[in-house]
Amino acid sequence: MKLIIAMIQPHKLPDVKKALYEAEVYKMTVTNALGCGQQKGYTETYRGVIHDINLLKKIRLDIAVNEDFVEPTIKAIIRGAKTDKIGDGKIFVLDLQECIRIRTGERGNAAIG
Amino acid sequence: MKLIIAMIQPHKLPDVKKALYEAEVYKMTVTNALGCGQQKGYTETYRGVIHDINLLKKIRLDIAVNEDFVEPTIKAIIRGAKTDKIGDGKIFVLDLQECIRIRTGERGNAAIG
Amino acid sequence: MKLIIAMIQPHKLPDVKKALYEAEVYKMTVTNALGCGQQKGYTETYRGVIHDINLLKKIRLDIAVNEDFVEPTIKAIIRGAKTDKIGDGKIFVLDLQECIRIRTGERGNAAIG
Amino acid sequence: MDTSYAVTIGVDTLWVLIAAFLVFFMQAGFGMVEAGFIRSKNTCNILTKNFLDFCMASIGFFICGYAIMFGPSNSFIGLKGWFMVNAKSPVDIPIFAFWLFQAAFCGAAATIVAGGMAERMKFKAYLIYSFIISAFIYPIVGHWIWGGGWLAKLNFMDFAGSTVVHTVGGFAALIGTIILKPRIGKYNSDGSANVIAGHSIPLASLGVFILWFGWFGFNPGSTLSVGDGSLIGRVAMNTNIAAAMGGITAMFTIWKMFGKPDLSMAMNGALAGLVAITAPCAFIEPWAALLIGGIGGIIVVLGVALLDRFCIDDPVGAVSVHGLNGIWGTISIGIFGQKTLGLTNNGLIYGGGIKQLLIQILGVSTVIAFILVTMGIVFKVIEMTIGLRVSREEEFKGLDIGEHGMESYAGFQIFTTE
Amino acid sequence: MDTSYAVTIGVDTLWVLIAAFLVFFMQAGFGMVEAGFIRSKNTCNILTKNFLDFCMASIGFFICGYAIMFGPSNSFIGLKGWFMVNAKSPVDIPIFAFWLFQAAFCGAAATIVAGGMAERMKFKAYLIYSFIISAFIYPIVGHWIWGGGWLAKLNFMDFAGSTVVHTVGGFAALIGTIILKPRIGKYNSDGSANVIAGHSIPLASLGVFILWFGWFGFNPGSTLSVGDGSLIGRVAMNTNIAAAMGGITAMFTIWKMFGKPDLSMAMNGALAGLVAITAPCAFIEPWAALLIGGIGGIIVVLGVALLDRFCIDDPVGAVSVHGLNGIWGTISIGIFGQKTLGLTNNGLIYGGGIKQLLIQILGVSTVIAFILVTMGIVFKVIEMTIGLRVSREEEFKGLDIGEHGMESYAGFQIFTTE
Amino acid sequence: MDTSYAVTIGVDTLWVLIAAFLVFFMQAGFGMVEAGFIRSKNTCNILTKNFLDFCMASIGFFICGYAIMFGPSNSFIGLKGWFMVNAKSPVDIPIFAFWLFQAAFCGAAATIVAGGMAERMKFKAYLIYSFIISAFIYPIVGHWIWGGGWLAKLNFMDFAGSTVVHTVGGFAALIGTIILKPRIGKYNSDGSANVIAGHSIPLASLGVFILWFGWFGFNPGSTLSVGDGSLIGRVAMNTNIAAAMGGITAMFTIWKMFGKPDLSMAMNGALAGLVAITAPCAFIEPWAALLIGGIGGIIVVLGVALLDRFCIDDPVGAVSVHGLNGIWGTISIGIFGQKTLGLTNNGLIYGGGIKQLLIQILGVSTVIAFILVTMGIVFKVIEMTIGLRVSREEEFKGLDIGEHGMESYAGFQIFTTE
Ligand SMILES: Nc1ncnc2c1ncn2[C@@H]1O[C@H](COP(=O)(O)OP(=O)(O)O)[C@@H](O)[C@H]1O
Ligand SMILES: Nc1ncnc2c1ncn2[C@@H]1O[C@H](COP(=O)(O)OP(=O)(O)O)[C@@H](O)[C@H]1O
Ligand SMILES: Nc1ncnc2c1ncn2[C@@H]1O[C@H](COP(=O)(O)OP(=O)(O)O)[C@@H](O)[C@H]1O
Repeated sequence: MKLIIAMIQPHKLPDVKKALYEAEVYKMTVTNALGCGQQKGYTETYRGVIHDINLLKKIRLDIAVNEDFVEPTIKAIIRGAKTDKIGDGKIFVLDLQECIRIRTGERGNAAIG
Repeated sequence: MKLIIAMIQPHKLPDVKKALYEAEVYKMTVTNALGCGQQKGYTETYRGVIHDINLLKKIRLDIAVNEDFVEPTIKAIIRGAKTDKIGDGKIFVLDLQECIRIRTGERGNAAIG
Repeated sequence: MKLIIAMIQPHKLPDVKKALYEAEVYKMTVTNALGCGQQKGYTETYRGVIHDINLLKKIRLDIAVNEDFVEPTIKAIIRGAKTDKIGDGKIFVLDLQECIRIRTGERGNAAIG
Repeated sequence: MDTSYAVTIGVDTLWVLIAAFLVFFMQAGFGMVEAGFIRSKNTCNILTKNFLDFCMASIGFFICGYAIMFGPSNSFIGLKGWFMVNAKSPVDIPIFAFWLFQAAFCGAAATIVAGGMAERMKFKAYLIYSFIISAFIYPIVGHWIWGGGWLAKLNFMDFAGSTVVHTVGGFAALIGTIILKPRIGKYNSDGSANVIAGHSIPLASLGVFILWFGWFGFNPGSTLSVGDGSLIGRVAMNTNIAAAMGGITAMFTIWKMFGKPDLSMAMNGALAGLVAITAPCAFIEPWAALLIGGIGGIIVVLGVALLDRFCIDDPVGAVSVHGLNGIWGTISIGIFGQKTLGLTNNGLIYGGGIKQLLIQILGVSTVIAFILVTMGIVFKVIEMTIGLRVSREEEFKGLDIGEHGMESYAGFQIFTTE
Repeated sequence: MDTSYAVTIGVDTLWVLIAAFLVFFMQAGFGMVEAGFIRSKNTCNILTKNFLDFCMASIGFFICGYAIMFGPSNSFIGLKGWFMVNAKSPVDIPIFAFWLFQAAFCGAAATIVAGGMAERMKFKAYLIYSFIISAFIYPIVGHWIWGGGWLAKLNFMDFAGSTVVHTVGGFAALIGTIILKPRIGKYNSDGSANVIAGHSIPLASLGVFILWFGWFGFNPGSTLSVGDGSLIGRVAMNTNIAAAMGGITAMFTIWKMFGKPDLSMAMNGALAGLVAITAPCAFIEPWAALLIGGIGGIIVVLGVALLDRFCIDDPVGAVSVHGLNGIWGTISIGIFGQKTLGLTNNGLIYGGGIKQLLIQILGVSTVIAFILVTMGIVFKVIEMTIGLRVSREEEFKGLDIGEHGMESYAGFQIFTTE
Repeated sequence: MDTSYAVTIGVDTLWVLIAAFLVFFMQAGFGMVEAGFIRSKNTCNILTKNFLDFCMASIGFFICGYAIMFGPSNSFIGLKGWFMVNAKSPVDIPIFAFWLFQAAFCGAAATIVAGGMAERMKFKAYLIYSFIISAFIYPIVGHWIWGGGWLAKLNFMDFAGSTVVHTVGGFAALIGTIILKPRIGKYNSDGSANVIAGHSIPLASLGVFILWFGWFGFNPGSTLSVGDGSLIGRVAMNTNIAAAMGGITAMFTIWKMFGKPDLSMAMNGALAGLVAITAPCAFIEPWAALLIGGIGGIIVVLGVALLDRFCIDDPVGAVSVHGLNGIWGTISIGIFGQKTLGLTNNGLIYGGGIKQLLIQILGVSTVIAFILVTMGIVFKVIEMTIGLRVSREEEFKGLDIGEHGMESYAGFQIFTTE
């Protein structure tokens, strides 16, 4: 099992969700985050003081999947999130040792979906 | 060492914390998140437009523990979070390679607690 | 590749960012979180009821780096976040199996930076 | 052109209308205070209740409220002027202006209850309640005291409504919240209370200022005429002094008792002072206003603590602010009131003996009894029919989504872990 | 001293000024409603527009607006009193007081449009628009109806501005939002609408109360004199009844249609009732106000649904509230108006026939035509010159950062996934 | 009944009371502006200060403030009428009404300082300060100018308080913030400034509208009588024009200087225009109001930049808005004032020479000197005794939790990384 973490542009979330559904990935956890990367930020001015913002709004997705779903999930995320502009984000894949469904106590692959 | 990530129902957080304390797990990081899973959402209506909400409020717990604490921690989370209703959430266990306490620079098992 | 997760004191974020830049780590994702640990909280009183707060505001950093950047990154975080006071936080290191840049589809080390 | 002069009745109408506008605006104050003191997940719900109870009150008071309150006939209830058809104004100013002023008062009494029963009462149930209180219950009490009813005949005095408006609202809230039971998680099995913090102190603070502002219509406006300005001046000053002193004493009381100057309590204290001064404002000297308001500020703090002791859950302090201080204000007339300022007997400290005091106590107690019984029945009947309280799940999720299918702060990240 | 008496003109000025203050305060109400009903990322932008259009209106109405609206000369446009230099007041009260009252009205007409074109219109474009409408367009219509122009000569009646202010603002918003096109993501390819939820119900609710409060200056103040108080009393009561009834009918309509009592709609309903009662408030009985307001509340709900049907994106409902109900209110005079209350002919149901009704219809339709054409041209020209709409990127990021380089809620965690 | 006429004194009292209510309401405006312009973690603290300084001012002005300001005796200080016991009103209207109007002014002066010293001043220290300024410092200055003191005798003119209220508040804030030192993180070692963004633009915007609204009581109310309405009309119009123009010039100035139309500055500009017009509003023509307000808007922007240059940290711009524009407004009388409008000498441009101008400069400078010295001592003494500033840890955590043990926005996810 793997835990896939993706940082995407906030306004692409609906597209990514659609793409994931098409890939039959229905379960995920979404968090909002601030990202700092190649994408240059913007400047704010407040009461005559100028200020560089380099922490930009991002959405973080955490998706636990079984091995055979890893590639489809990655592809789906890319399909949904890609705009070819700097700032599109990243996908990280971690090894997931165990997964438990709290409601049933099921473990492993059975608990993922 | 392991990093235990749990997604739970927001209103179960106090119970989960209590259960963890009983299991002598005192340290954790809490984040609020939105979850999408089997649990069906609800519909909002705003100014005559109907709208399905399938991202539901969840609480995410990140808990780093030593090996011998893994099972007790999982059990405690289940004890606190279980309502037998869809949406109770999931627990994910990742392998934690290193843990450092910023204040002291301590590393490994010593730094976890 | 490794995924470095750090929980720090909110007001140290600027210092940590500075330290990371000096270590040539320019990319990260920031989330705000609540932490519970050795650091004792404070009490709130509201309309005659007293209330202990033990979930304290923390900032969570997620930084994906290549092997050779792991130690420099950890050192930089410590340099920026250390105040020698309880509550300074923790750094967790996880093994990162894959990293993909959404914009280009690049994978692995190339995609990290 | 050669100078023409303004007629008294025109100026008086002008004054009463402006006062009515200010009293209307208090509705916004109530809404903001109640919203600010509860959790964000129930904000839209309380605001809907607050908004609609004024609408309901306006219509209810138009259909039968006014007829019951000011219609002639027996000294228990008026029964003339339904739909305002040939309704009469008991004073000089035109009927329509007088109606608006009175309707705004009626709305205030109705909305006080929303706060006390907040975060768990069904919206439908609230709609029905709000129509009943403003169309029937409030007008009956009003008839007794301001409509020439039996209490008026006994020379019971309540200048601007400590009893008529605030005690009525406060005790309706009390019986309501008792029947409704506390919010989930408010009290522990051992009877100790938990904090359920209000979600927006700025909203609450704004609301209190709006209420204070509106009170300058509520009290001075109750003169119903301008005259040479000396009375409205006195009333306005007394109102302000009592509010200020109430805020100060409440803050120091809570500070002493719990170690921190709690703004929410200081603000409740100012409201307490305002409620307390409402009845006596015309009959007393400023120094007495200082005392009455100051004591009101202490009463509210102790009241809130007391209710928690009995596990009576009043999220915004409606009972202590309006109920308890309504009593205190009404009684204070019997202590500090002056014959020279329009009472039939001097108050206690002016050697008038306890006569007026007893009348005041009699009046306020009968009103309380009447409210507890009638509103108790109303709430019970609602409970047994359409139900009074939302489901446990809905209470967790919040009434905004459950009852209205919308959020109050779309997009904002909010922890709801209570 | 021996009593001296107050001169009528002084009291009337006092009244008109207080009314002007209340109408000014409506600007805050508009700002809060518009801000509350849109997304947080565009809040600072709408508030800046709302704030500056009043500034612009004040200056524009000072430079030429007043001269065009109330300056003597032909019945289409006034052309005397630029910069208020020897401008005359058409009524008894002093020119400066009269100006302030009228300027506040002008500001209201201007700001209505901000809501309809919210979340995507360039700030620069808005500044220019707001100066043009308040300095030229609005005053011309005002001249026709209140400045002794051709509609006034036809006995077209609009007591406080259902047509002059609200229809003008509402239809300017309509043509504006059509030219501007819907917000990204509001409508799907199949024409169905998506929810773009307002970010703060409390702000919106406060705003509606402020507007209602201000309307007590808007309508009763339009008497421009106090007299014996009977007229201002009637107007004030009618205003309140219509608002309350509008809120109730709108809530029940949306409840029936979509299963939930939507506060945002109930509030729109109250505003609808207020807009509708603005024209007839002085000429009708309270029961008629009940009907007019109630129907207004239904109109607004259907109007919002209708606009979505045609994919016309009006984020705050400006068109339905001000446009449609401006028409309804204007026409209602021809139905419920009474000769005895100051009309030249009785309304339909009083056997006055359809004469007045036709005049009203004629008047409001010409105004609508005039607005659609002139404002259509204005917006088109702006679009072709400096541009009307912000870039797609800026719309995603939000106009607060794009146009003003600042956030409305610094530090708050806000999801912006629309 | 046969018509009876309204007595002048009644109508004047009515007017002054309504004005007093509006001025009171400004307190809410100050609270919202100050809260909106600072960080959320200190919001409850500033609101508590704002709320309690009005309570303190009311009581302080009742105990000795009024006696010092309007009590007879020498031309430096009044010493009669403690606790208002046989205090006299210097004007026709009843003493209590006059007191309320003056007390509201006193509260305004006190609360201006809260903003300038926000986000780091101890609550206890603030309580003490607020009592001292409203009970002693402000009344002394008031006595000089409005209480028949030495400046009044010199024909120094300040119609509604540019000097008495705003310069006093603004310079008290200046000396206070200098002694208090900047907020942690506001200035870098190289003296450059960092942005510490306000947490709620909507709150601030609402606050500014409330202030503007209240100013219609502040300035026109200072006529203290209605008369034939011509004066109050002039004052009201001038007030509005200056505010509008101030908002516009401030916006364009900041736009030009920093590339973005900053709402917070535009709003400060309107307030600057209001402060500036406060002294001259009765003595000038509307076109002069346009100029005075417009210049005020520019002054405030430059003022804010200037203070940052000197690393003087004024979170809400209190010094520039109230201090600098208080000076400008006071002086402007000497330039644009007219004999025919009640001055003893014409202003500069009306050929009256520099006489009045010099008197104005003398007056405002002595007041500034007096404030800097007295308040400097007050703050220093507080600093050396109970302490003026909270601990570094508390400043990080926020004063809401540190001083009041509560959060302003319970449940909301807020980044506090400053
Ligand atoms: N090494 C990293 N560690 C953690 N988060 C990262 C990393 N690199 C990128 N991100 C996240 O992805 C977002 C987009 O990355 P960015 O470099 O701006 O664009 P791109 O990935 O197209 O080059 C960043 O804002 C950040 O949230
Ligand atoms: N595969 C997954 N990856 C990430 N988060 C998940 C996954 N499955 C469940 N979750 C989280 O757990 C929550 C509850 O899951 P859900 O399927 O609704 O109930 P249950 O786990 O009882 O079947 C979801 O809202 C989501 O936040
Ligand atoms: N075992 C853990 N798992 C998850 N988060 C932790 C753990 N230990 C510490 N943290 C995070 O680090 C923060 C600081 O830890 P704390 O024990 O208070 O101070 P210190 O690390 O200096 O002893 C906590 O608030 C929490 O957010």
